Amino acid sequence: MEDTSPILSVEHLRKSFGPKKVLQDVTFTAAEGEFVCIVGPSGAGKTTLLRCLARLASADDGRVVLAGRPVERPPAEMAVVFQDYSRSLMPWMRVESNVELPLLRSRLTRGERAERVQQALIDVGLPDAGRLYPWQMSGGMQQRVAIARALAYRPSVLVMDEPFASVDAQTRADLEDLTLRLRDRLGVTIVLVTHDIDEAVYLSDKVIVLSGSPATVTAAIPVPLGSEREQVATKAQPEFLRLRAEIHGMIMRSNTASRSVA
Amino acid sequence: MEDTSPILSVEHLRKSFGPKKVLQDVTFTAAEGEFVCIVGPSGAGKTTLLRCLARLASADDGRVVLAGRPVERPPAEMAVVFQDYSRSLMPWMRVESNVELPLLRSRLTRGERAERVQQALIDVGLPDAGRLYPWQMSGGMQQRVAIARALAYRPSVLVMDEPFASVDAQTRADLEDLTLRLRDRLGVTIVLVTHDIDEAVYLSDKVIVLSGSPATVTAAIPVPLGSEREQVATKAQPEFLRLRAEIHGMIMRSNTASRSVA
Amino acid sequence: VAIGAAVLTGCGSSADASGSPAETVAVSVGVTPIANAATVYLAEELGYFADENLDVTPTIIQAAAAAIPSLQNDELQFALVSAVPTITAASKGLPIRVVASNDRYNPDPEAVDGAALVASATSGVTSPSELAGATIAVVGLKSAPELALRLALRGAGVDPESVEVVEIPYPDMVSALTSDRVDAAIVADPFLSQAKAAGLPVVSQPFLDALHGEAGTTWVASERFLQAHPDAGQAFVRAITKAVAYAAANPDAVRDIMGSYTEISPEARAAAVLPYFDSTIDGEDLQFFADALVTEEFIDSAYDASGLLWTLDR
Amino acid sequence: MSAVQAEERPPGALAAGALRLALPRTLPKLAFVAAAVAAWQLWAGAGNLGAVPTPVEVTVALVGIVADGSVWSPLGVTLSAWAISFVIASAMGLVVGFVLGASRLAYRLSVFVLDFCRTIPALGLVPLVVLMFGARMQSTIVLAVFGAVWAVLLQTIYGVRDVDPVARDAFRSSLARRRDVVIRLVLPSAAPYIATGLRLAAAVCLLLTLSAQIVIPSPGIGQQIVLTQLGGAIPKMYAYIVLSGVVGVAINAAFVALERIVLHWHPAHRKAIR
Amino acid sequence: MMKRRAADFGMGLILPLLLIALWWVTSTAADSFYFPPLPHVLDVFADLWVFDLVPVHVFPSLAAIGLGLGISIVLGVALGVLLGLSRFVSDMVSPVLQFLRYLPAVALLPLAIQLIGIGLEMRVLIIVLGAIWPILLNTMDGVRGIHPAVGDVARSTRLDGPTWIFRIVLPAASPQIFTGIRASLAVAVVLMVASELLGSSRGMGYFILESQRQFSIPEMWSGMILLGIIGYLLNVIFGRVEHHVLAWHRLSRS
Ligand SMILES: Nc1ncnc2c1ncn2[C@@H]1O[C@H](COP(=O)(O)OP(=O)(O)OP(=O)(O)O)[C@@H](O)[C@H]1O
Ligand SMILES: Nc1ncnc2c1ncn2[C@@H]1O[C@H](COP(=O)(O)OP(=O)(O)OP(=O)(O)O)[C@@H](O)[C@H]1O
Ligand SMILES: [Mg+2]
Ligand SMILES: [Mg+2]
Repeated sequence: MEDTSPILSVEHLRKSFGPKKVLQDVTFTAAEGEFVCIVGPSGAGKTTLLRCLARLASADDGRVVLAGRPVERPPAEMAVVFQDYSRSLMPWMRVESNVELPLLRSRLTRGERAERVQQALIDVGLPDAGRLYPWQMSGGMQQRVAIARALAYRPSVLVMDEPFASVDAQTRADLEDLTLRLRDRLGVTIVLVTHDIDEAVYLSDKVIVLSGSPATVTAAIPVPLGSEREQVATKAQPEFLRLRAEIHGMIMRSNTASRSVA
Repeated sequence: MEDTSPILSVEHLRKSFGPKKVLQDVTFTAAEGEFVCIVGPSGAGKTTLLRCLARLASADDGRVVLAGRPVERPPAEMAVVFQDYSRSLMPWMRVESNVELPLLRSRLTRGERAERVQQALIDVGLPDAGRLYPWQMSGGMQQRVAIARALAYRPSVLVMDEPFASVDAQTRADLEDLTLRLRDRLGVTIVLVTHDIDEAVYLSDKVIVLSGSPATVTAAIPVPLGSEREQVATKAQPEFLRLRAEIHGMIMRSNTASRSVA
Repeated sequence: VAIGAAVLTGCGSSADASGSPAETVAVSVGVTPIANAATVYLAEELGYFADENLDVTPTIIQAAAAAIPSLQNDELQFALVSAVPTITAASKGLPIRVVASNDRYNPDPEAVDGAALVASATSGVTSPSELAGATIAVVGLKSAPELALRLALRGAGVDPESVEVVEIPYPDMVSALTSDRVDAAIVADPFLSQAKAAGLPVVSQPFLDALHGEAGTTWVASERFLQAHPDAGQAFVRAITKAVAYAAANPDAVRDIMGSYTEISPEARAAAVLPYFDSTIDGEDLQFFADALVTEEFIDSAYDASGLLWTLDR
Repeated sequence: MSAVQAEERPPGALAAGALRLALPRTLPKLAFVAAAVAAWQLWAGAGNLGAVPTPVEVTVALVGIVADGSVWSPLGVTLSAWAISFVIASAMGLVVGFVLGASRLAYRLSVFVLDFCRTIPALGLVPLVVLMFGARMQSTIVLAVFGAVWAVLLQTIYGVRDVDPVARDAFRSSLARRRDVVIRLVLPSAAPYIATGLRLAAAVCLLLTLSAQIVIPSPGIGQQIVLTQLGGAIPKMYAYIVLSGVVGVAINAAFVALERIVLHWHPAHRKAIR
Repeated sequence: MMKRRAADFGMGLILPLLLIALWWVTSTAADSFYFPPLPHVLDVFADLWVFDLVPVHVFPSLAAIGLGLGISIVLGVALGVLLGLSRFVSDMVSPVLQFLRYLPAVALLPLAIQLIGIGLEMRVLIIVLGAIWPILLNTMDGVRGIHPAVGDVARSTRLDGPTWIFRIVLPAASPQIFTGIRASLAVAVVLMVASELLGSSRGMGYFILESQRQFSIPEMWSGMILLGIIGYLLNVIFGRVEHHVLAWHRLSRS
């Protein structure tokens, strides 16, 4: 997949908050249907990078090119799952309305929308939650609703910020496989931030390792594990273990370089 | 440690939200200095359980006994780290004030408080973040501030709800070891909710497995890995691997029993 | 409510230093800043109050409704109020008394008045008899202008019930007339000259038509004050009587002194029609209004005004 | 900056940058004020506004009362009556609002009376107030307080109830003293509401101070409006009216500036938007 | 649920009953012209308001308040959203807006009389000119205070304008908007009274002020009591609406 021309390319992004440099010359690409995971220390600038990618913040310099056109506004073919899921759900809307939100702009009929919403809720394991309000749900359930919102939209680029951080191991594995199938079935390009290196290797075609303060791309590591992945078998492959150790080492080095934890 | 008399005992807790039963007869104990991890599917009722434990919510039935006395109000010797960390930090306070919050009631001088705050921030790897506001930080940094607040307080019981969900692998390992050292050094009793089974086994003296809807204790599994743990060596022990597989199996069974993920 | 009652029953007083004529008595006097109030300023300037050992402070009041409570709580000792609200208040049982008259409506119905009924340009009204069904603005409802209007309408053969009387402040009357929001209005100086300048037709002079020779503004005080300080009351009446006579005789002095307490320009003062100053008053003057108020349904039941006047010998 | 149009400003050059940033901020304001005044001049000049004089006439009158010094005493009285009533109304509203917002019992006990009293028009109380306090500053203050206290009270009640439950839990579990809960949790969470309440109360206080000074009348700008009105000095009357508007704008500007500082953490005022 | 409602209601009655008792006793004891005995006031109240004068004085006032408040809500919320969303516009118009806001109503009367006369329209205008501010300010502040995360969601889901306004901005600001409306309710009543001062011969405000000017003090008190009752009822109706609309807010914060 590495040789297809990139559908998404991030070029020399730079961004500061006041005097604090957060992104420094971040560059990477994603080919169509590619699964890219971004890993890096906490506070490195991953969320900031995603926000620039989705044009929710503007970079000080550099640009994002999507399907050949520079991104000037939040692009229609992109869906975003936010790290702060509890705040990304509207407390005055029931779960079904929250999930339906991005569909309102589409040409779907009411019935089609309801169907898509229900399907997305089934996909994330919440088939009966449609009539609840977000604040009636547990943290993990809220996070899954946020994922369902992105799934229901069926974007061509899916950007997710630590989407599985608060769900249990089993659900997490299910959601990982769901995401992989989604990519296979619909050819969605996925950019996902995670702190779980196993998850990053298991899911990706390419892992981008960010170093912190200010963030630069330390390495873009291709993951040649084939397109068929399976929770137990894949994670037992020697290649998987090698990659995992390699990335772990990288993060540890960039981590200790930039700060110290007692 | 199993034979010491329990400092904390949760007895027959029961709680519903309207018609929905969430906790059904939850019972477990923690001995002084014991590290108890709670695992269970998303939406099972772990957060609800912790809130009852800390008396932030009242159970419909049953009681919590701490050091021999039934808990009637949020107990002074307990500190809580919330799952929804971003909302548990006050946006109008700088990080240092947020961390200082529980110390205000203590008899410490201003200088001692500042020192404790700084030490806690160093412990969580944020030595320079004191003057920032929470909304100027990344998600993982906010989560660590929330942890720092609990650490600075030096409680005798520490209750944590998925405290390491949003931090990178390296920081997570560091924080895990920090928590273990804390327990060893100060004899703190720790109740921690996590979705990471490796983490649960690595940290605990006992793992409580909750089943969902409504939550009951499926099993309370002692973890006889000794009190010395080490990220690489401990996780390579056969006993570790066995426990991990056992718990995984349990959760998967209770999971698939209660709901289906596509 | 409880506080109010306490203040009422324990009313302190600021004015009564003593009743003895040898000592100076401080009194506050409520006046509206119009030409009629010139007497009190003249009395002050000419030393009539000082002669009577009175230390008088004029205080601006807006309307009788606000001044009369001030008499009750001793914040004011005297107020210059037109006969209509005075009798209305007295008829409701408020313990107030009229001590002296300040002026009358000009006894000559053909004289030029400082207030007139002015019609809007497009109404085509030229006489009061054409006003049936009209909307007419006055400066205050259930006050002297409305009474004069109703009496004048009756005199012209129009049923007052058929017109709608509305309240509009003087400065806004001209614009209400020119924009046809009302059909007519009772406008007073200095706005009357503005209305004339704007070409609005003067229909009649309702005060002189209906009330010529009747009592205009009167000096009132609270019964309690007069009982406690009869000497001060008499001293005030003597001083103000002299001032009224002086004002009647010296119109230029009146025009001059108006500059000290009003915002009226010198030109307007020079052109102003002055009140007909007259200090005489008797029970019949008051009874006239009492009866008129009943017939015009300003008050519900007949009122005997004979006891209202506080005379020197009582 | 609005949530939708959140756009971080580039760091920009320092001093020159600040000037360049300040100018575009004030320029539209000035332009809009100028346009409004021009519209007034054209309209009133053409005689379409009835008794309302043109801004030129009003300015001349305003300069007149400033030049002869007659403006200062009424202005001073009005401002002090405003300030006193505002302080009293805010203090009362805050304290009572806190109690009623925090205690369901207190709220239930008093809600009838509050809802009843709230709709009693302040101006209807004029005769009673005059009876009790006379035509003095006290009366205007009482009326202004009576009218303005509700804004602060209501906003405080709502604000106190709007504390984020997770934040409240965090406080409860850290066993904060009641004082700390009030000062560090409830007050800041309610602060955006209270700020709005205070701004409203400031306006209501000024309006009621002026209205009371007109209706009673008691000394101050309001009484000057009555005097000039009765004397037919209409441009002067409008000069005083414009003056009260200008005082209002100044008061409001002070509040906005203060709010920017006190509520800097609030999403509405954050410098760097996430 | 029902029981709790009844208990609330009962508790709410304690203080009013106490105050009424206090009023009864003190006013009967104190022989004051301005504070007539409560029994007398109540007699007058029964005479006047059950129900002779209701159509004459109550209906016109309610019409003015209803219209005035309705227009204030629509305009206040619309302008508040506009100003809340656009710093540029709100910065630009704020001096003029604040100036207008601080003008005493008397100053606007000539203009109002000139432009729309002295009828119901003028009263409605006066009410709107005063009652719009609490709503506008609260809406503006509510909109500005929307959490940035909500804005992020809206932009990334590319909501169209109406959806963004009606489904996100308004609900998010609704707690603030409702406090504003509640404050406006009181202002509207005050201004109803003030507006009936001029060019009117009907309405509650007219009745109270006229009674006062006519020194019909028991009548004035009876009018104030009626106004209080009407105000209370308006509040109750409004409270029901709010309870319903803001259910999510109340429950999510409990
Ligand atoms: N305020 C509420 N009203 C109604 N139901 C609620 C409320 N809060 C929680 N619940 C329900 O209680 C159940 C348990 O929630 P809880 O937050 O305790 O789960 P959890 O085990 O912490 O899950 P997670 O791992 O996802 O955080 C959920 O099914 C949730 O829907
Ligand atoms: N509004 C802001 N003002 C100032 N600094 C900010 C702001 N938002 C983020 N930062 C800083 O930018 C840096 C990057 O933040 P970001 O949220 O992108 O990190 P991240 O990689 O997503 O971390 P995490 O894994 O913990 O979520 C952090 O050091 C943070 O302090
Ligand atoms: Mg992040
Ligand atoms: Mg939870």
